[in-house]
Amino acid sequence: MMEIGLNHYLVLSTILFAIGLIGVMRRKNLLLLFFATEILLNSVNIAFAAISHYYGDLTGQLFVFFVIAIAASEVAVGLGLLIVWHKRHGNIDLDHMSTMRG
Amino acid sequence: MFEAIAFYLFAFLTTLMFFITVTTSQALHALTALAAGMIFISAFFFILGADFLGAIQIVVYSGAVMALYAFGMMFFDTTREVKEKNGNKYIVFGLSIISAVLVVVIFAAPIVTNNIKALYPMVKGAGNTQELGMVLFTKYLVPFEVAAVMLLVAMIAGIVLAGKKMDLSLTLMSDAEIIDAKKEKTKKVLQ
Amino acid sequence: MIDHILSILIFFPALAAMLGFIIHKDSIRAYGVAIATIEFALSLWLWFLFDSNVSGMQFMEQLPLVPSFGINYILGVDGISLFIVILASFFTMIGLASLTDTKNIKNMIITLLFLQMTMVGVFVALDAIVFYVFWELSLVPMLYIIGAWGGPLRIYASVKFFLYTFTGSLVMLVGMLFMAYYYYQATGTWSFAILEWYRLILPEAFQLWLFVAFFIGFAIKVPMFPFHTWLPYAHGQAPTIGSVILAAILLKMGTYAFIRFSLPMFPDASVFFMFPIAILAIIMIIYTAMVAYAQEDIKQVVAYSSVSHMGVIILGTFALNVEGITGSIFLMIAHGVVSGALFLLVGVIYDRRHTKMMSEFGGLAHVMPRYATIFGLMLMASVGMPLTINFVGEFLSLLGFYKQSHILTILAGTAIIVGAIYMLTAYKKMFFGNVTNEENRNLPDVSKRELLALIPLAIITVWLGIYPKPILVPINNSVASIVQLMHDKSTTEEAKKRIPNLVKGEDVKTLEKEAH
Amino acid sequence: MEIYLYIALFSPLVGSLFAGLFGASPRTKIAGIVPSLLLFTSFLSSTVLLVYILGGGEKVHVEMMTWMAAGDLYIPFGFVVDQVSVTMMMVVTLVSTIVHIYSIGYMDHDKGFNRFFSYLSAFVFSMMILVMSDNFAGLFIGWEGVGLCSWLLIGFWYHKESATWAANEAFIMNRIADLGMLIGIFLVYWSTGTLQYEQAFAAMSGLDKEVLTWIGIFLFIGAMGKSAQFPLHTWLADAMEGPTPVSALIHAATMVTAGVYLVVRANPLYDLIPHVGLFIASLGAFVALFAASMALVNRDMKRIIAYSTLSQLGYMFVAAGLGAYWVALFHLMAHAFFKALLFLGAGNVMHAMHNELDPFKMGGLRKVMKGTFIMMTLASVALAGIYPFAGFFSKDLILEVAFVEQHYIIYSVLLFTAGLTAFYSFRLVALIFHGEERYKIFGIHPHEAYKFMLVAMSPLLLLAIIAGSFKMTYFEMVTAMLPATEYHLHSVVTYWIMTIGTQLFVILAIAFAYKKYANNKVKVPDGTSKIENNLCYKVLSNQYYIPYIYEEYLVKPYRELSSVFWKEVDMKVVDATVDGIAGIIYSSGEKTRVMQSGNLSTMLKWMVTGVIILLSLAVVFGLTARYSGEIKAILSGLGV
Amino acid sequence: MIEPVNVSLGSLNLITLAPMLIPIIGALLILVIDIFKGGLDKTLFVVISLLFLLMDFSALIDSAGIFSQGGTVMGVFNVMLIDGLAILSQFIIVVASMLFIPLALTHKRFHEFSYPEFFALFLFMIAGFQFMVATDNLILVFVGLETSSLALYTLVAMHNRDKSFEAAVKYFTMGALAAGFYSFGAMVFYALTGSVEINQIATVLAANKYADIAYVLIGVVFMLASFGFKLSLVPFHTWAPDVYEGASASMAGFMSIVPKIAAFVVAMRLFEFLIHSGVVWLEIVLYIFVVVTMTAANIWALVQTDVKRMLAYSSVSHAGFVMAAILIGTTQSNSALFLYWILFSFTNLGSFSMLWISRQKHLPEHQRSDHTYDKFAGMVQTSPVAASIMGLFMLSLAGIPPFALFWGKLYLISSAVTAGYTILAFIMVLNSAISGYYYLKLIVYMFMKEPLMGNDGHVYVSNATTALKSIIGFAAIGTIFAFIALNPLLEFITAFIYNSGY
Repeated sequence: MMEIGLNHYLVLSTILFAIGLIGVMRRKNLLLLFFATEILLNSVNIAFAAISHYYGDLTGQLFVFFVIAIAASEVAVGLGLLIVWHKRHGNIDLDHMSTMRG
Repeated sequence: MFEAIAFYLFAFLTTLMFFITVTTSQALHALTALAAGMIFISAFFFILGADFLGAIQIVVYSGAVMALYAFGMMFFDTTREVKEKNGNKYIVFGLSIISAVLVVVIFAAPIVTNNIKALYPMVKGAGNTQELGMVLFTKYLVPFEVAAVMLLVAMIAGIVLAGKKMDLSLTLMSDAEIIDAKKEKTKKVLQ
Repeated sequence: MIDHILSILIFFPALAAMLGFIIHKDSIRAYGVAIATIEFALSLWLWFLFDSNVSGMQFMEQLPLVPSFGINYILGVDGISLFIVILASFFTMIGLASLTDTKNIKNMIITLLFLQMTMVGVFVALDAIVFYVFWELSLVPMLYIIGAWGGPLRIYASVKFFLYTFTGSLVMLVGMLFMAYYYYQATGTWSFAILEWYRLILPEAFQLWLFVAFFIGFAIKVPMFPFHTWLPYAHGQAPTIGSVILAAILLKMGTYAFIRFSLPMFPDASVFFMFPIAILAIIMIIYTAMVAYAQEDIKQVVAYSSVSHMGVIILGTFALNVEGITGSIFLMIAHGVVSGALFLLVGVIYDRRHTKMMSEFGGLAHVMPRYATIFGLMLMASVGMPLTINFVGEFLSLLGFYKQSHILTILAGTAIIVGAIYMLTAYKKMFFGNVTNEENRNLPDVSKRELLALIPLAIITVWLGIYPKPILVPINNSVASIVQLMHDKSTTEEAKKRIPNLVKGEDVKTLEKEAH
Repeated sequence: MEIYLYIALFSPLVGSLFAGLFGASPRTKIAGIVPSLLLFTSFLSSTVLLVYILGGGEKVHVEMMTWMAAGDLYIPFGFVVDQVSVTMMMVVTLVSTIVHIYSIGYMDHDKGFNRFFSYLSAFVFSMMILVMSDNFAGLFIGWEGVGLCSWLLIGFWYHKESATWAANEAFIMNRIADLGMLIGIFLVYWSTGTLQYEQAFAAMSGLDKEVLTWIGIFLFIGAMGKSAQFPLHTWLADAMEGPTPVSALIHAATMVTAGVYLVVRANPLYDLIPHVGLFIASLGAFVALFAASMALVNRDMKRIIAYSTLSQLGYMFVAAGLGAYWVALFHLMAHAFFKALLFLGAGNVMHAMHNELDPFKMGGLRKVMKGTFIMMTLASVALAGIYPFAGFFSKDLILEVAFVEQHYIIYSVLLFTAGLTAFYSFRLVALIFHGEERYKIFGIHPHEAYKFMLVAMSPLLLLAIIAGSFKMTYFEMVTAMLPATEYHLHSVVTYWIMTIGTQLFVILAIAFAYKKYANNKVKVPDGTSKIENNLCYKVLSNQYYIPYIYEEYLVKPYRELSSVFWKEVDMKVVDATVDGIAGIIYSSGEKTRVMQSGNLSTMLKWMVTGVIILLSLAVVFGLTARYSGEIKAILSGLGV
Repeated sequence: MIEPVNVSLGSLNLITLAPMLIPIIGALLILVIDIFKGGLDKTLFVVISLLFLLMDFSALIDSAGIFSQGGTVMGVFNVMLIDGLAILSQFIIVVASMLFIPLALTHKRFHEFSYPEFFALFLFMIAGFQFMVATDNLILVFVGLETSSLALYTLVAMHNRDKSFEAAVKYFTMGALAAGFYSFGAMVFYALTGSVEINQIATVLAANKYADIAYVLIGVVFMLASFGFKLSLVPFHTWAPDVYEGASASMAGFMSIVPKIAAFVVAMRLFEFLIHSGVVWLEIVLYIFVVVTMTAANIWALVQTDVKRMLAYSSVSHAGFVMAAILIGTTQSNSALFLYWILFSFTNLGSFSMLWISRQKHLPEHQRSDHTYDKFAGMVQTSPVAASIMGLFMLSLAGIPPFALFWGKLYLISSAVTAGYTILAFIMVLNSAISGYYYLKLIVYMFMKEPLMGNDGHVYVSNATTALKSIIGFAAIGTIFAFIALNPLLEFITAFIYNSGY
């Protein structure tokens, strides 16, 4: 229990991932939904770092590095999209976003 | 011992922060909690000896990303309470809890770590940043460059999408309207 | 040219159809008739060149298509397919010549020429995939013909026709792929060539499964009970020309395929399934004849009668002896001629009155005596009057099957009774009695153009009824080789017993006597 | 001789085609005359052939061309003129020539005059094929051909519902029998390997009894249809809807005897299976009585004659069944003459009475129709079998056969029937020609037929009278082919007693008929008289309710079942299944498309759901794999 | 201290980067040109893009030559992996892109094409896909994937109307979730094996004899989810119809081909070794995926009222169909995958292009979406050639021989048969039969119905230019005469697949 092993990190990562999933599923405000996706990526980052640490291998850290880059890019594009949408509709609620269905 | 305390402390904190992020109805709270969570995560990186990542985490996430989000929040005017209609909460929680439990059940068991050899082992005596840099600019040079391209793409995308040109939609305008608009535009924009 | 006559037969109409787009719509009919006539002449020339004493394939053509997967463009014609090819070109010609004025006639004629390509292709293809290509492709023009020029329910009918047959043939395709795979396992090379497949002796269990897979494809096309319900709709809604081609040629694809694929490739399975299929065939014969009897629409009567007759063809095919198979092939041609003619005849009256309900008619024999006469002739052919074309086929088919089962043949033989019942009843309703409906009072009798189509059919009906020999001999020779092949290939006791061995019989002598 | 054969065979065809050419044109005499002449040619050729055969010539056998050949099967168009077929040819050509000539007058005013001759000659052609063919398949061609012509001719007046109905009935009923015939042919082929009479019959002697029995039965079923034996007899009476010459030719003289011909032709077969023969004879006897009884009370002139035909066919079958083929054939011939005569006479009467068929509405016609009266009377006499008319020689011979073969029941049935025959024949004659002129009530002015029609009939009259005298010549001729059994009673005394007894019985019956019907008291029955309400009378006049039973229990159920098959089974089961499958697929799409709600949140939830499902599967599988050892232990502990 | 690394330039095999670098350079060039002189016409950029794609193509031919002589080439610290799969898929990507780019030359003006950035992003996207397929490093896959995805979201949104924004947002959000799944999956594999290179993962797992099967499965689950999203497998497909509808028809056509083939290649690399190692679970799950995707997408396509949406569902169904190839996992099936996809790309691009040339700017009153079936009613009467070509594409999609897609189906089903997946083969053909219905529905509308009032047929070609027509003509010819090219194609593909060890 007191000895923190890889499994602890993995479990933590998983719990955070699950929280992220909750956020993804329950958020209707797109901005807040994007927060949740950040949580997803971050949770994984912890695990990567931990694995990297326990295996003494750098690849995991590199993965984290790239994930951060990706997350940052996604934010840019995501916000861009939200801005366009917001300009047109004045809201960023995804419940207003269902003209296409079936 | 210290490690354990730190782990549990930060584990608790990140979990709490993220939980607040996904549950609160105050967008500002969410943002703040997220930022805090990000910083707490960087703590893990430091614990795990990934100093560079910890730094990056703080700089990129808590700095750049959060700034962007904060900007976005102001732009979208979501600072006040967010009203979200939720259909069936149980589905959401049910699904997430099940998923967490499932994964946890498996991860609770130890992983067989035979036959694993570190391809890019940490080098004694070198700083974390130095190590990473070494690998990044040899083995991961190509991904790194691609990531650069990706950021360029994201930048262009952001500029294009948020740009003024998107306000008029050529897609929806007839040819005559487009010609008129062009004349207008040359006056305004190209001056 | 002789070397590639089959390719020419296939692609000439297609090419002509392409060029047809250029032709002005006022002249398109002449163009279509001319093309069809040339095609018919070519097919007759094929007959002329055909050596009746050779039982195997003639005019073989081979061209690699996808050699690495064993798909080759192989064509060839034998006694079994020759006459169906001729029939196809003949009916296209007849159909085009008798085409009444419709909207979009240009599209119609181009479509028909395409259809002709696919029809010829199916019957001369000797590679399973090439066969399948034409088989499927033939659905498209027919879909268009029914769907664009049909009756009020045309879209339902055409889509049903298409999807039903499409589904069946896809299952068949899986069978073909299995067959190719077994061939691959046995020889180490891929091949879809039918003649290669003939050489493959499969274990009975495999045969059974493959037989079923092929059967579904063929049975829907035929169509066999209980897969027949697309047919009445298709016929009921199709324009005259569509029904004619459908009944005369397209349905024959199924029965032809049985003889081309199922029998020689799966002799043991054929024997195994002989009785179940015969029972289905008998249900087809009796049941559909009864359904035909209950119809109120003359075209539906003819449509169901088509199904009923196909039952006899199936029965003859599964007699698994020379008499039966020869008879069934002959009956295919006969049925083509007769049901084609009947549909043309129904078309004649439909053009005049725009209804096909029998209750609308009555006493037509007073008004349209020539029409009644030709109809009567075809009716008698349809019920299998000796000295008409149908009788020869029916007689041989039933005769052949009698060897396999007495009781079933007696049941199947009721075809001649039930057939007479619905046909005569329908004829009586339409032609006999007094003219009750004033609209019928002044109907013109068959016109010259209609006669142009009907007279040749009538002549063939009688001529081949009296003198079927020129057709029977080549068919017989090819069938004999197939039956012998089946006998040699069969592995089970039962199959050896059921499929006659021709080599030691006196049969050869008879054939020689015939040839002279 | 072949040339005569071909002339005899094909002249009717030419005649038919010739008349057919005028099919669509207005009535023209030539369309009647030419076929008649051609038929006469045919008759002459047949006569030449007859003379040739009588002169001991070899039988003429030609093979014109191949018809069908497939596998082992080989069927040519082969024709044979031998003693049997030449007899038939004579009968056919003679009667048909006469009927043709007669018809020129009879059909004089009919719109379909040309068509009629075309059909009639076609019939003769088919009949000639039937009798001349040298194989079963050829026989079947003729068999079906006459069926077709019979259909055309019964339904000749196609505007009449009853005529077309009767035509279809005849055709379909014949078809039922034809199936039996066809099966018989198949059986012959598969057991003997050929359909040629000669080879087939030669091979039959080596066959299994059982197979032969089946062959015999199936062929006889065919014969039953054409010869309208019970239970396929109803069509014959209904067939009287056709023009009377048709009835005379087809339904009295020729076609209906085809069955007898078949049995005679297949005599080598039936000789091998006497038990089937006995069955045929019994059925024949039954039909003879059965038909005669229906004739007793019938009120339709033509139907009475038709029943009489039926009855006589029964006689023929008795003879054939008992192995007395030559007797059967002889009676066939004699019967053809007098029955045709009777019908033609009836035709005259009908003409005179404006198609009135009920003899009760006639009476006293002998005054206006002397010729017809004489002819019909004599024909009836011949039918009744009074010496020295034809009937006596042929019919009494059958009685003798039955007696000699010791089938006394059959004999007594036949004897009784002979009396009935005499009674109903003369009931008819009496009602038509004697008594009060009841037709006057209906305002009809009868007149005698054309002279030439009577002249045309006269050969028949002559033959009806003298045909018996050819008996020995005929016997010598046909026994070259058929079993030459002579039927002589053991003692001359018995013979005389029997003959005279029979004659007396018949004469008594005639006298009774005259007494009852040849007086002025006969009234047109109106359904009130006592006898008409008699049960027996009702049963008889309703033909034993057989047509009713057929209608109620065969035709109607068939129609209803057909309707059910179509509307319930085909549409609601077979087709509905197909549509149902398509419908289920379509509606499942319609129902589940709500999954695509267009709401992003739902989409995300679907993704997560997908992951969860996969995860659960993975966990289950993973745990099972990890703890497989334990699970196995537990399971084995539980005794699984 | 860290040792300095000495690397010889030769050992880097920089040539392996050439095909990816070319479009990047092209994209940068476009951006530079735009900086120097704004407001240039789209034709210029189309041609530049086309040129660079052409160069890309020749570089690929070069790679193909190298591969066929020396087999698989690793490059740049073994990150790049140029094997047959990579080359084949890049061929498909580049050729499909070349077919796509001229579609920008519409008669009407659409918003996205007025941006030089559109073309730059497009080329970046191509490069991203190329990177994605030409490596077995999960990091590079991820980066390549995200590069192209981010570009793609933007390209969709740039169509600039409400539906396209909605589409882009949906696509983006789900993509973000899928990215999360991907990283999680990669994390699990990394945790198991200490590596993010697929062949290394395979080696380690095999050495461990799959002792941690449960972990492997978790990793597989998340990978499946993320590729399921990219490949639009049910239930991760929900974006597809909406995005296809929201995007321009040409973009939808592009999306149905290129991203998927990239994802297929990665999925093949990742799942194939697992299947071959006897991970039964994966086999079962893939089986379910394949069947459910084919069937469900088919029955949803049945009930659509819009042709584009129908084609979207049909693309989903086709993806499920092709996924079967990965499930089967033989050389034949993998070859079939590529064959199928090549043939499919011709047909599907053709059919989407047909929609594209009939695109209206303003919908009439009665028309609810861009390409309702009603719009095509009676098309044969007003523009018979266009109708025939459209019908041709539909028939090809339905798998009517001898049109292109039939051969793909034939070979794929044959591979199922050969590998003993009999029931799967039957399910595949039955699905083909079901799919026949909705393709037929369009044919029925075009050929058998009467045109709507006021439809003079102008609308069907309103957007047509020579460029678009040539693309369609090219696709049509390819569709009809596919059987001629089939044998060389098949031999080429099989050789490449076989030599790559798949």
